[in-house]
Amino acid sequence: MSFPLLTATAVLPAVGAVATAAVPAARRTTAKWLALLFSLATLVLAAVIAVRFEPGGARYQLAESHAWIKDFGVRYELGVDGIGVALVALTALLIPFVILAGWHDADPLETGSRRWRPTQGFFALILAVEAMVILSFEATDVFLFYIFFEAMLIPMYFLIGGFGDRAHEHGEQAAATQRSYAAVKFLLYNLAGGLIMLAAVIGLYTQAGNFSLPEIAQARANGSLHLATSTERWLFLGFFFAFAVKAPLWPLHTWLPNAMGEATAPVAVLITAVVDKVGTFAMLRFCLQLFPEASKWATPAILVLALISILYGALLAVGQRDIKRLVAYASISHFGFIILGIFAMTSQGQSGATLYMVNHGISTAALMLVAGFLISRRGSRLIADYGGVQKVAPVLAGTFLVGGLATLSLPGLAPFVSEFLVLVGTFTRHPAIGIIATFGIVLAALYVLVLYQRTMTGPVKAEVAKMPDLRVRELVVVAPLIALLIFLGVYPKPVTDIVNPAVRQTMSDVHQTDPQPEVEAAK
Amino acid sequence: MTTQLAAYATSTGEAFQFWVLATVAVIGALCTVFMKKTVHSALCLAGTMIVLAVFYLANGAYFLGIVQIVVYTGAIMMLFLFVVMLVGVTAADSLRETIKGQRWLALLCGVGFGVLLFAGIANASLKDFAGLGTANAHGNVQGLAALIFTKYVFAFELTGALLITAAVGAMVLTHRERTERARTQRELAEQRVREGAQVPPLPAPGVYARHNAVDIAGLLPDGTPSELTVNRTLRDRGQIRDVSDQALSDLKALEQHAAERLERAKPEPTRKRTEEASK
Amino acid sequence: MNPVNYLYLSALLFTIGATGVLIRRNAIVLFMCIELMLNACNLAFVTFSRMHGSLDGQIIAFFTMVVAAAEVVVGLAIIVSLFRTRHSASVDDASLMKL
Amino acid sequence: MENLIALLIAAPLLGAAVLLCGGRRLDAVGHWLGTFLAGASFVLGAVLFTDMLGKAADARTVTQHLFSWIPVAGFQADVTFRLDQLSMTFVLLITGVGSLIHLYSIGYMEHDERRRRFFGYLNLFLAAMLLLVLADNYLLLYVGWEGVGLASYLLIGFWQHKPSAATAAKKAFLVNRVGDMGLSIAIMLMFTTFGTFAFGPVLDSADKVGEGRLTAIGLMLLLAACGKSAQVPLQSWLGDAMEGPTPVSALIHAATMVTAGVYLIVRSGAIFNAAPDAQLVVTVVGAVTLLFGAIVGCAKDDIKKALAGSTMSQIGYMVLAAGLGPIGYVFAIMHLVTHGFFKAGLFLGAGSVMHGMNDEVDMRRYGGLRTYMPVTFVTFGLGYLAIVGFPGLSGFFSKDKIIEAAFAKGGTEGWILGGAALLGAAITAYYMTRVMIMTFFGEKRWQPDEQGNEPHPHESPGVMTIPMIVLAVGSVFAGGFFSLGDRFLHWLEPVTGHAEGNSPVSAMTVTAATLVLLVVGAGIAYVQYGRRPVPAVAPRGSLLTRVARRDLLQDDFNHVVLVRGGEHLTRSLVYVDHTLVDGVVNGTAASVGGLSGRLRRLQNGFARSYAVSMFGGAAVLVALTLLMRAV
Repeated sequence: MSFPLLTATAVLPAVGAVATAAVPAARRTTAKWLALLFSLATLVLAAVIAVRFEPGGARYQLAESHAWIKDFGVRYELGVDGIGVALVALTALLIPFVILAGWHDADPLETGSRRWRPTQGFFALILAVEAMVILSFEATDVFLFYIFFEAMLIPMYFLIGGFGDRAHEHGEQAAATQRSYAAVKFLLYNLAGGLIMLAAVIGLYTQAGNFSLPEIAQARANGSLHLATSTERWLFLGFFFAFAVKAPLWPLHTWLPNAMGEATAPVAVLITAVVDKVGTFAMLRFCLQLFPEASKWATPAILVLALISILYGALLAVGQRDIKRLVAYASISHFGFIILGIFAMTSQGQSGATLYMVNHGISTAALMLVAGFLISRRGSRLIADYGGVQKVAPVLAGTFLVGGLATLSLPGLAPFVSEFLVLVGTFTRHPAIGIIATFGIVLAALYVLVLYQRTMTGPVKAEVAKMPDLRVRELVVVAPLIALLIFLGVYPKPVTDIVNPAVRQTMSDVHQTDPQPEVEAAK
Repeated sequence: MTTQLAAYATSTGEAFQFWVLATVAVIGALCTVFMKKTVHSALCLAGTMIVLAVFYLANGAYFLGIVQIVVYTGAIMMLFLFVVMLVGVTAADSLRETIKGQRWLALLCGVGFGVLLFAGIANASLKDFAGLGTANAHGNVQGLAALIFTKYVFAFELTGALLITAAVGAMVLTHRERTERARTQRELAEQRVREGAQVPPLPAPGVYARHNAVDIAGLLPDGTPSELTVNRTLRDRGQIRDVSDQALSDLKALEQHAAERLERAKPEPTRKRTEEASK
Repeated sequence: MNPVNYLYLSALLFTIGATGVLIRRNAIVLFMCIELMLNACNLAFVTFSRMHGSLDGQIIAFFTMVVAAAEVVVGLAIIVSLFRTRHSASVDDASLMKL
Repeated sequence: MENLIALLIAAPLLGAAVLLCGGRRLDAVGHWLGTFLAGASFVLGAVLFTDMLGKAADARTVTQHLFSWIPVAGFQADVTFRLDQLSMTFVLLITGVGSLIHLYSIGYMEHDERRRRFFGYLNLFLAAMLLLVLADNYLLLYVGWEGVGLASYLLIGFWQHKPSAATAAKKAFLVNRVGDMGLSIAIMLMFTTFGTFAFGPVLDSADKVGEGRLTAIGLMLLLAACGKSAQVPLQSWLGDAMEGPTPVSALIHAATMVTAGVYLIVRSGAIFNAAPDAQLVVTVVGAVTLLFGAIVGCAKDDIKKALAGSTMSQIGYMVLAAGLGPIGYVFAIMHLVTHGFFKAGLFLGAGSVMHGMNDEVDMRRYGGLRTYMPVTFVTFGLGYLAIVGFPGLSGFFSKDKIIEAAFAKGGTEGWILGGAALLGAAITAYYMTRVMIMTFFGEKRWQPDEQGNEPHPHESPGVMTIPMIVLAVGSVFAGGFFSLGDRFLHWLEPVTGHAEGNSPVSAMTVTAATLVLLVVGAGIAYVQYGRRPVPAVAPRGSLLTRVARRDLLQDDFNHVVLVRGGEHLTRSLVYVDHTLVDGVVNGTAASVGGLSGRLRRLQNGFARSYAVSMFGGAAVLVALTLLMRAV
């Protein structure tokens, strides 16, 4: 038996979480370095996975399978396809940056307090989230997936509710109130989704007799497991609802602005760039594979909802007064694109959606983390409190602009590739929806540039006049992300090569082929 | 004879006994519930239990009948009485209901439940009566012992454990752990002086030897009672008997009596007036 | 006479006891009412024992007594300690267990 | 040789990367590095040009495949460059004018502490623009297309501390985005129609597709061109873009970037040729814009804005020509090149004037500058003569050809378009004469600036005048050089194709009419501004003047309809999100909370109360048991 690489990738951050939490209260810096070390080691393992993965090989590779709960046929089954590899890599990649960006976010306010250990807790929770997210990307057993899909809410809840921005326009008390509101809202929304999914998981079990995704999918494909039309639709809706809450899709989105607004910037990145990706990933992996017919049945409605998400999120982003909430609504818009790509049922759409997940993770991380650095300097999240930052902190402003340009999908940066693929993929099958979605790129330019103009340009406000530029630690966080954005924008082939075979198989699962061009162009 | 008593057909004697004693038992039960004073309730309950003991005997459960009297009525009810005494034997319970709608709901539930039980018993097919003739053939106690030590031995052991646990539990609940060093008499005295508490011994209670006089407050020179003279437990229970009025009126009557006898004073004007009115 | 009458008596006593539990506030009386209910049950068990001609019913009644004894011991201990702290034996005074 | 194409782009890209990431260490040498790399790119372009001249006319197209960019199933986008005569023309124009303006900027931006960054942006612009014209497929072109938009955004807003500059930059980017939307939809349409969006296959098989589809593609491409080239209805950003430093206005908003739309239309000629309806729309847009820009140019007192109106108008000529099909493509590009020379020269001249006048832009505060700035006066004057179409100079040749071609379109359309073009020529003469007189002639109307500094006009340093002289030479001779023996026609014909139209009026008539109108236009301007003193404060003017000063109310329309409407929309959506979408959720939570508040009263803490419910429950259970047995 070979080395259980997938398990190791998930166990390593989990061990790191325990180790970090166990560090004595006084040794805060040790805890930080320990967490960073473990996240980097996980990144190395993820890189090994990406290298050992053969794009042309079997569908699920590096598979592991052990009996777990024999009575219910629950197995500990892991395996990754191209989409999984991409997202595991994304997660492992982002966590070190999140840790580094949040280096001082959880330092206790009064120095010398020995009993409470917020720092250790903060980094341990981040690593715990990483472990669970990675496992849910790797699980091919529906029940196993469900467990981690739900379990990651717990550390997220504490991260949102326990650690917020130091400063708040209405004072510490109001901050605490809003934070706990956001955390509870996050938890309730996702628990509601998870509960419905649990019902669907059990329903699936009563029909299929086991939880193994490959087995069920194969049985569905060769006809040995036939679901009644209505059963399939209900089960699909049960799964989809949970993923749509997590993703989040309009109108289930309202928890995201609250959560991202109240959490610290690194945690906000964790929410939108890592945890939410599980939702869209699961749509692609579970909804489409397990319920191909129902997926096709629901496609028109989902496309319309995704379209609303795109435009609605973008319009609301324009109307925000709070930097972090603006990014949150922008993310809602982007998730609309991802879902649009998934349910466009074309190779371009689905490859684009997968690529979009990766790119959105990186670009939002870049924008949000720089925004976090900005907020930590001035102590306010309100756009109106800034102005002229470009003059005093040009590097900060420059990185912020690059992050913003990535968010508005400027060609040459990574998100453009994915966004265009999604649009093309949608357009080939649903031209009208594709055209309306294109309005999203204009609105994206609007909210990004308005944000940039109001915060970075214009006369220097008195409060920002002494603002220091990016420090070395912060530059170490941002520079690699920007380099990645440019690299993946110019040369996305390494990722598409890994993703394409998986998308091809998903397309054949739902019995779809790409529409053919009208004329065969002369070569 | 024993076998016959427990046989299927009940004798007329048993029927007579049943109707008389059942009446007593029901009255006892009702009194238990509705008596104001706890002691009365306890006594009524004891009566009901004795009646039940008789019924056990009548039903061929000789061992249980005896146990009912010895253990239940004898020991458990005594325990009740102890507690009643501890809490205050004379404290009367107000029967006024304080929770809104509680009484009506309780009665409704009670009556409904009773009706349902009766209906259930009436509907049950209880035609066949085996009687205890064969079961009690080798003696009731032997029969029970055979069952307890074979079939129910585990349950029996468990009840033993339960009893021990209960005994320990009762000790733990009522025991008050001393959490600090006991203070010496000197320290206590110093503390009293420092706190300005009553330094000399407390005054003695009243000395009217008509009751167990500890619950009668002693009178101050002006004739008002001093609560300090009564034990604090009695004070908390509100069981101080105030005899000051009586003492004062007694005194007044005595003085008047003496005055009349010595013809030093004029007769009371009020009394005279009433006499005139009656005329 | 039909021995079923014993059952009716048992039911009646049980109901009276239950009603007493609901109506009375004094913890001691309340306990007595519970004893009454237990005794009513015992009567039913003994009667059933006679009906079925087996001693199991009496065994159950016996166990009931033991359990009742244990319960009384603990219950009275609780009442005593309650009285110590609250200077009252009314169950309504111990009504802090609410939101 | 074709392997060098990528180097054309790589050189300025390298410059941009080094200058933008290099930090303050490069402040001292940054401008020279940027200029050197732009010049290197030009030299490389010249080398490639001579190489191309050595080949046969129909074998001059070379491509360089770098790598596969986005491969997903049928969607194959490659990074491939294509260098043909059309691209080569642009490469030389961009790198040539670009290098000159780099040189000029060394002087112009001398006192700006962020000069290094400026050169970084300029290099970035060159790279993006070269990518735009060298791309071999529409998607790669799109990258360059947005890249120049980004550079334009950065450069317009270069003086970010001025809110007006930041707003103008944002506006330019946004309006361009609307156009970009058209381009992306066009690419998507191409993909669904042809299964590819590489130039070769798409243009070769355009005739196999139905006209409706091609019209749709053409209109979307036109939308893109409108955005980038400031054509009606997306022209509003160009005037505001003058907030940027003047070299930027010269390079990006006069000579190169704004002509990208013309390039796009000419490049997609095969599509437009097969879609006459789209072509008609293109010509209408061109004609409307050329008049629109000219009228706006007449009313502006800001020298740069007047020139911006002129740019808009001249590009209108080019778009008009491009819309005419094969009879106009070559002339569109020819006018584009000559316009690149003289308009860049004019802008540099304007910059030189501002440089000497404490950055004053109001022409009413100039006057009589010809003696103080002789070189600027001469070069500006030559540019002026070129743009109004003085016989023998560049504009004369290129603009005349377009007017002729417009008449050659034939039918009523031909008359209308030709008439519009002629009218435009007259207005051009008017507003350019006005600029010339107000700036260089008449009495001095100088006024101190806000700090009270009296202007001391002086000639600019050599590093600024040399580019102006070079461009002036180009303005004078380029047209003649191109037209003699139809050199330019033969050069471009293999790529764009060419057809001679049959004009209802002879070439001589058109030329004569143009000259007459030129004299009339210039004469009116002379009467208005040369004979009478120019008031230092603009008079209220006629309704038309006032409307023209406000860009013919385009901005007001945008403001009322789009900005206000958008604000209301977003505000109401924020409200809806807060009260309705969130309200449903919070309402559910509140009602659950309320219900539990009611139920909580049952939890009154009285043990007896709980006992009642327990007892009642037991009763119900007994009842149920009995009922079940009864049933």
